[in-house]
Amino acid sequence: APAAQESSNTGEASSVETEYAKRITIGRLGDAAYLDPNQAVGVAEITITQQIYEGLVKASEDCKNIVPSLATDWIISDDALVYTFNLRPDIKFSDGTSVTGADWEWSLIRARDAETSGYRFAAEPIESVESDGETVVVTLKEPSASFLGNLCMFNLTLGSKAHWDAVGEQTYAQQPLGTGPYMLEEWNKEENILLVKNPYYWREGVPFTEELNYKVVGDDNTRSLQLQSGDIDIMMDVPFSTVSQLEISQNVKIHTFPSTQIRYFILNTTQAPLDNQKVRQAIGMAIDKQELADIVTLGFGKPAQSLLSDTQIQWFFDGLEYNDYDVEAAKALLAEAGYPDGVEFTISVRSGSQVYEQIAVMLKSQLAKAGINVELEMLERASLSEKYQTLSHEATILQWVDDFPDPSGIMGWTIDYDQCHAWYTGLNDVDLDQFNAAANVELDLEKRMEMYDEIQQRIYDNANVIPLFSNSFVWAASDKVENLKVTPFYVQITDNLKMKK
Amino acid sequence: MEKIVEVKNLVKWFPLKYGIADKIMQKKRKYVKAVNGVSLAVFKGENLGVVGESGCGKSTLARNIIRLYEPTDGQVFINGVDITKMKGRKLRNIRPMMQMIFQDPYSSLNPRMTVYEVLSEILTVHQMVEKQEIPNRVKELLEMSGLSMEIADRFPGEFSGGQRQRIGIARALALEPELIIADEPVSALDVSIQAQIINLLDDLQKKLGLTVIFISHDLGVVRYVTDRVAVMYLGSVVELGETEKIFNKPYHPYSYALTKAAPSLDPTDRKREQIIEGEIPSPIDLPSGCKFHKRCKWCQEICKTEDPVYWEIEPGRFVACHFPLGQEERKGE
Amino acid sequence: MNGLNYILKRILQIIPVVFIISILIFLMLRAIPGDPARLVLGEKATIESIDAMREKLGLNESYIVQYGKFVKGIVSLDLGTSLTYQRPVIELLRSRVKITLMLTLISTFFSLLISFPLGYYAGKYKDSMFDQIVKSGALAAVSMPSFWIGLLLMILFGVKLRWLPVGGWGNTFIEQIRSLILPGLTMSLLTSALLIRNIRNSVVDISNMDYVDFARSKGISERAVKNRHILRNALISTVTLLLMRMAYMLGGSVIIETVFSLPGIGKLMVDSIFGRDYAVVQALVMLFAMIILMINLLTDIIYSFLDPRVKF
Amino acid sequence: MNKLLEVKDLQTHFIMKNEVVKAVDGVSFTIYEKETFGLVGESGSGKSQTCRSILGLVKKPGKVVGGEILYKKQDVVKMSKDQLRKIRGHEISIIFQEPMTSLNPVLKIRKQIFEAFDRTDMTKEEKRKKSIELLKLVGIPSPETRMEEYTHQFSGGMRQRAMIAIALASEPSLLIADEPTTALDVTIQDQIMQLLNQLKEELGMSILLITHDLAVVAQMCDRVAVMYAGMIVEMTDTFTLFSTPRHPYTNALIRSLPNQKGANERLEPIHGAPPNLADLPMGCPFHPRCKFAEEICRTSRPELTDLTNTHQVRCHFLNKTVGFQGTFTPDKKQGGCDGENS
Amino acid sequence: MMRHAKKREIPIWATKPAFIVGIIIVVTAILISFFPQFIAPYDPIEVNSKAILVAPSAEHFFGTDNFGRDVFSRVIWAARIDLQIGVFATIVPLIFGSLMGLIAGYYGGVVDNILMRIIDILMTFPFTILVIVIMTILGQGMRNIYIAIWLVGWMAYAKLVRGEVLVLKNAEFIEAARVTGFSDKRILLRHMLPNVVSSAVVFAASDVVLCMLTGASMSFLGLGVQPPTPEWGAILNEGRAYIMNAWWITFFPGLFMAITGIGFSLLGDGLTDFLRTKGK
Ligand SMILES: Nc1ncnc2c1ncn2[C@@H]1O[C@H](COP(=O)(O)OP(=O)(O)OP(=O)(O)O)[C@@H](O)[C@H]1O
Ligand SMILES: Nc1ncnc2c1ncn2[C@@H]1O[C@H](COP(=O)(O)OP(=O)(O)OP(=O)(O)O)[C@@H](O)[C@H]1O
Ligand SMILES: [Mg+2]
Ligand SMILES: [Mg+2]
Repeated sequence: APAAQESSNTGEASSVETEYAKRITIGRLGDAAYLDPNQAVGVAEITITQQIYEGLVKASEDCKNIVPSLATDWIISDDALVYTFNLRPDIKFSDGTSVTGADWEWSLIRARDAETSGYRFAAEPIESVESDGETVVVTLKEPSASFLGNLCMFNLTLGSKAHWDAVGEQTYAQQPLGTGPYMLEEWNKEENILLVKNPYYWREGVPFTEELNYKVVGDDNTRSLQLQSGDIDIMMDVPFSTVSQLEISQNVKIHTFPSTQIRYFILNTTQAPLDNQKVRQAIGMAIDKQELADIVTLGFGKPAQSLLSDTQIQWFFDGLEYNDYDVEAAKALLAEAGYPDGVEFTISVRSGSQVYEQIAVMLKSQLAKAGINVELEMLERASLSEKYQTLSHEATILQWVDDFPDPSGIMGWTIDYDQCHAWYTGLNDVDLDQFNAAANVELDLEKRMEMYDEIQQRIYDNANVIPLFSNSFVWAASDKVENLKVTPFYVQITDNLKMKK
Repeated sequence: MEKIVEVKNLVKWFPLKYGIADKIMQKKRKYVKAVNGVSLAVFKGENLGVVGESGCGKSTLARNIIRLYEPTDGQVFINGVDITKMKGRKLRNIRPMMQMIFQDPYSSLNPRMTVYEVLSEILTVHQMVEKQEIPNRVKELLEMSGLSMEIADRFPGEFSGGQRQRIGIARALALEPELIIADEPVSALDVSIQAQIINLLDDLQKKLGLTVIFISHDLGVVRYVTDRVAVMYLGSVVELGETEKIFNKPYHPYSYALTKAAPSLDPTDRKREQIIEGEIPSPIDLPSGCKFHKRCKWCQEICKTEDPVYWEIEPGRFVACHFPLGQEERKGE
Repeated sequence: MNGLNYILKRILQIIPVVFIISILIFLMLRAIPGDPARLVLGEKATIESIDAMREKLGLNESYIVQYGKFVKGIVSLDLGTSLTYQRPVIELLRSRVKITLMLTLISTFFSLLISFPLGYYAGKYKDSMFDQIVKSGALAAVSMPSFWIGLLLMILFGVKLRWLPVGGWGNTFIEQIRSLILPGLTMSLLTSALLIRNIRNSVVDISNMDYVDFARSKGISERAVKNRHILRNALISTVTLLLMRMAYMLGGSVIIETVFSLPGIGKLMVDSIFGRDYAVVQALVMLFAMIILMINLLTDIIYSFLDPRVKF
Repeated sequence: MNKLLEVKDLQTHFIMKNEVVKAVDGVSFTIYEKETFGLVGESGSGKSQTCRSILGLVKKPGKVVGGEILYKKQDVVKMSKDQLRKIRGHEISIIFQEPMTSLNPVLKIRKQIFEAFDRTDMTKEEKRKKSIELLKLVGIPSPETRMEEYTHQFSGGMRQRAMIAIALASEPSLLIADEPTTALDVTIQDQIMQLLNQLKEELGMSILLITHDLAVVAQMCDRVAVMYAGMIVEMTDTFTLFSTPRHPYTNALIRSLPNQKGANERLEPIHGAPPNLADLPMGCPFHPRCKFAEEICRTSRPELTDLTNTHQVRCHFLNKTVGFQGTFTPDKKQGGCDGENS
Repeated sequence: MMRHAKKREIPIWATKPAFIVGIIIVVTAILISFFPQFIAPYDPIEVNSKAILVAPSAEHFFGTDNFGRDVFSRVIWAARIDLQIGVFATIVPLIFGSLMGLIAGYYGGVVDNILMRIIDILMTFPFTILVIVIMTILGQGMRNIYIAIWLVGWMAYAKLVRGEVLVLKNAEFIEAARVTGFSDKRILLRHMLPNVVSSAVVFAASDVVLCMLTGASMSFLGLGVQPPTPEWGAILNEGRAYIMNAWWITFFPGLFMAITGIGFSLLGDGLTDFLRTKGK
């Protein structure tokens, strides 16, 4: 591969590990817009910022626990309002400047106050932050059961205030400066993002590989061809449909990782006939989730019933009462709901996404058997968002990946009407909303888990959000790549990532 | 004699493109001065010839008379009616009385209409005959032009040049016009066919009492078919009179040159002298004075500066020359 | 004088055209459903944050004010800031224009390379086997989508033979040229097909002209006949067509750029339309309009240069 | 006199999918040095194809399928491309009918003249000088500037002159002029004819003049062949042809011309139209239009027969046509019959 | 000069094998598109989880795709959609554009000027971009593809026809019609139109192919027909992911597309000869 050869030219003299490449090229679908964790962030940005920025704590690799990161340990006051974190000494930003208490104060408060952030909710509980450089003391407005989890989020990370002061907001987003294992070296928009090892990184001998070159390749198929031809070494997010051709390709290995990703069928309850709960439940029953998962994920997924992913095992409700796939029952339920001749509605689908498109095609085919006639409407992202905003769609397909080891994120998103009309379903279940709010501040873990069990059941019964299937993350890489690791929260662990020459 | 057409001081200029840079540079607008003040009359039943070199404005004159072009200046009277500014329906109503026969037998017929369609369309639109009479009339027209009804369902592409020209004639006759303008009707035809068409036109003129304006650059043909002839040069008539008289005794040096330049069929009568030099000048920048002076053997000083008057040198004979050939005295002195 | 007239006129014409285009594109963009602010913030954004963003982006102002700003921007050559990229538009364009232009040039080059010999010999040996094959090949090339042809080329030359990179854009000039070969080839196929047809027919027509025979009758070599007389004249309509196609290729580069993952303006345009990145789309449309007007002007100039009969 | 070009039984056919157009069907004639030989006939009678055959310029489906063309005793038909190129433009030049389409519109006149010197080793300056000389010779005023112009800036007459200049560039022994004046006005036609005559005299070349205008023949040629439907129907010297034509077609052609009559006499057209060369009538090709046709004309094709050794006619009834009238009476034939004799 | 009329007994089209091939292809395509249900053995959108990515066989001539759908049936049904796109998207611009060109060319002056300016302006938007913008405004779907192509496509015809009209305006038979005193309407529709429309029709034949390609491009950009509607471009696009392990998904629609394209182009070429010869 050209990239590997190139690194061999330059790397030979300097490095002892001659048998490993200096640079790994990773093919990704889109470019990032900003590399600022507190500006609008999507998956495309997070994959990069999580290599550059670090927070006080982080989720363990299996995402089940919260483990130290820049904080070595922490004490939570009895009233659960004051969190005191002891910091690791001598942490430096990647430009060599030392981290100060001001940086901490500024970073966490900014996460709460930055207007343009889509994830402010994670920092919302914060009342104040004080830091002397050795500890960080966070005071909450009110107790929050999920706050420590929130701190694992990518937007509650440490940035350099001095740098921000020097370059201003706009440039800051283009020239990030954090304490993470890598730092930004070069960024050619729509071409590549080149990360190099942070020389001041606090963890000895980490990361292993000098340079990570994220190459933007807008077309999945091209990306997979590039992997086969050696133009790239790692292909992030392999579409399921492409897996089969990569499998037969020599020198390429498919990697699968457990994930918290679930795809959902979103029904807008403000539109007839979907305003009828029985109709929604009938739809749920008429979907053969097993077949759906089989065909769409080609074996990388399995049917999902609960809103929560079973990867977050402690929150997942395994006692959920759910209906099996049953066309006849679905028909009966439809008749009961007053639609003996079936119903019709339109699924608005994000165009250009093969998975969504395939799910839609499958749903259309399956639902037809129960007398549910759906039209598919492909819309590009912007038009679709407009529809969501005004609740003018009827049904759609969306997905969720958790960001921190706590269910409060997706629960709020799915239930809170104010946030986004209960995930664009328009269901204003005030009672459930209050119940969810209570669960959020319930400090007793046992009790809290029970509450979330109930919530999962109630959401299932509401059937405004119908979980379809969960699936693994599928990446592919050259067989020379070692230690490729992605957590269920879609965090790429690059510590030991390496590639043989 | 009754004047069927009277043209008074007709001028037709075609503007050349006038661009922004010209405007900025304050350049004068330029024109192709195709016809420059032609006056003539055509009498009922006669055959008036118009001769001249290519580009001298013969066709433009004809198209102005028939109002395919709108004259820049001057007037055209048809049967005493001023048609110079006529438009729309009025013009369309006067059209049938004058018809045209075109030069190019290939582009003068719509390739997508059969002969029958061409003729019946005219008869229908102008309601020349009752509906059920149309086939008969078409037959009559075709036979009049030396064709038979058998060919009526064919497309023009299937005919020879001569036959096409006959169809063109039948088309012109369909409206029973009084005046026919024939713009070089035989110059695209083979010699052996030319005679057929000339004879046909001649017969028809006599039989139907038509008035014909016959445009040609072939002097032999003009001499043969026309009663009077107008010689044009650079947009002006330089000489007009009875055909035989002009051929026998041209007054204008240009007429003289034209008649002499035509080759004779007699191999013993070979010319060795050059009759006329140079070529017709551009109609954009007309020469000063007499427009012919640059090519004229007898050119004098005055010819270069003063435009000669067009005057009646003898009854029925007009000429525009300062020194008409064989005339001692000069007009105006 | 006439030429000057013409060029002046064309340049003056550009002004109203650009003005009308600016209005058109401004209105068209606002007619597209979808809120830029929302797109920037992503699906997990809350309603307040969206509103804050709209305020920040100036989307809450009236259309007239927005248009005024847009025009003012154009006049002062400040094309604004991209929403998605958070960079001055002008900076975004700089590298991309180069890529698309290079792509267009390379495919123009390929088109010429392919179409002239094929077209000439197909025309010369009209109705021969060669002619038939070239003609059907050209027809087939016209009727298959370029993303498909591009894919096949990538598999063959990139994955199987590994001669050329599979898409992407390089850092060094050589790399860049190498990475433009396949997309250039793909893009040139349709154009080549059109040109071949044109050249073939021109060659057939021109070969029938008397001046070709007259040239031959001078006893000059067949090569001189071909170059000076046949091809030189065939060039007239061909170059016009080619330049027209160039304008088309510039705009049609979207798909090629996506397939081959080239960060050019075609792709930027589509991404920006989808991303409701008004500033970028507006700037690009104006840029396209300018380029196309320039190409048109150039076409006319070259045309009059190639064909001395043409006097604008 | 020396034979310069001898065409023997030339056959040029256009072979197409469903028909064969016999454009030239057994044409034989000889051109002597320093003479003007005329080829007349109606449109489509095969004149152009005859002269194109001589230079190997017949267009695609067309081909010389038989006969010989001996130029200075060498058979042009059998020549290789290179040999042919040496003849073209050097020994034999051609000018075409349409001055509008016979010069390349996109090349300057200068370039087109220079091309004629392509295979000489003249320097640019020499070429220039020679070109100017040539243009002067054919009567183009201020040749230095006109040379730098394009053909569209030339009038029809000027273009014809330029073409002649190019054709003369290599001082050919034979100039083929394919209807050089047809597209021109009488005044210009006259000038071009005079020019050709004068050049022939000055340069001592032969001219093969093709035309459909009998008057041009009468004015220019020493000997004439009349073609009809790809065949020569009558061939003799000009004076004989115009005084005592012997083929009914020649006769009819002469009689159908208007300028021989007083205005009152009726023209005598030839009826019908020329035949389709792909589908010639049986027998004499002219019989459907011939006033004198009899049964034999319908069935058998007459041969070109010697009437005298300078007069050949292709007709079954040579004696019947004795009384034909020409354009002048032979006794007038004293003065200008210079140059012609054989 | 052509003073000769060529008479031919054999109709011109019969001497053009290419034209005949073109006609055969197009007629077959049209037949297929009218009666896909009689040819296609399976429902083109029916998912079959038991037959995913099956290679071509007697059961599935062209194999199956990732949903287990029969590729042969999809390709056959797609003919209908593609032909529809090709023909509908062409016919409206053909008619509208031709009329605009006719009027502008014949009357000249202000009418002509305005039309040409409009075209000038619209032409400065690159075609593909304009279609994309229009598609994003109108939304995805067949109907909108038509509208987008209509809005853009008529200009080519208008320019083409206008050019022809400008030439023809001075033809002697048009002058003859004017001299005869026919109304403008009659001259335009009876005399002008039949003579100018042929080149537009010929152009339309090749435009059909380009419209089909535009449809395919839109599919590629995610703006094409609504899945699971079978359309060649869309099938090609979906099948790209399987090119290495299930070539049949893309090979057959590609083949059909190419053949249809060739058919229409041959038809267009043949029409040129046919219409021109008739005119001479
Ligand atoms: N529609 C027009 N626009 C501009 N110029 C024109 C137009 N029609 C004729 N002319 C010019 O007017 C002049 C006279 O043309 P016209 O056709 O009347 O000549 P003509 O005597 O009929 O010549 P010909 O024998 O070649 O037919 C020519 O220089 C011609 O170029
Ligand atoms: N390319 C061709 N294909 C088929 N037939 C041809 C072709 N060129 C010429 N012919 C035929 O050859 C015959 C002789 O043509 P030629 O050009 O020699 O006639 P011509 O006597 O020179 O007539 P004109 O006076 O029209 O120039 C004509 O009947 C013509 O139809
Ligand atoms: Mg004229
Ligand atoms: Mg000829």
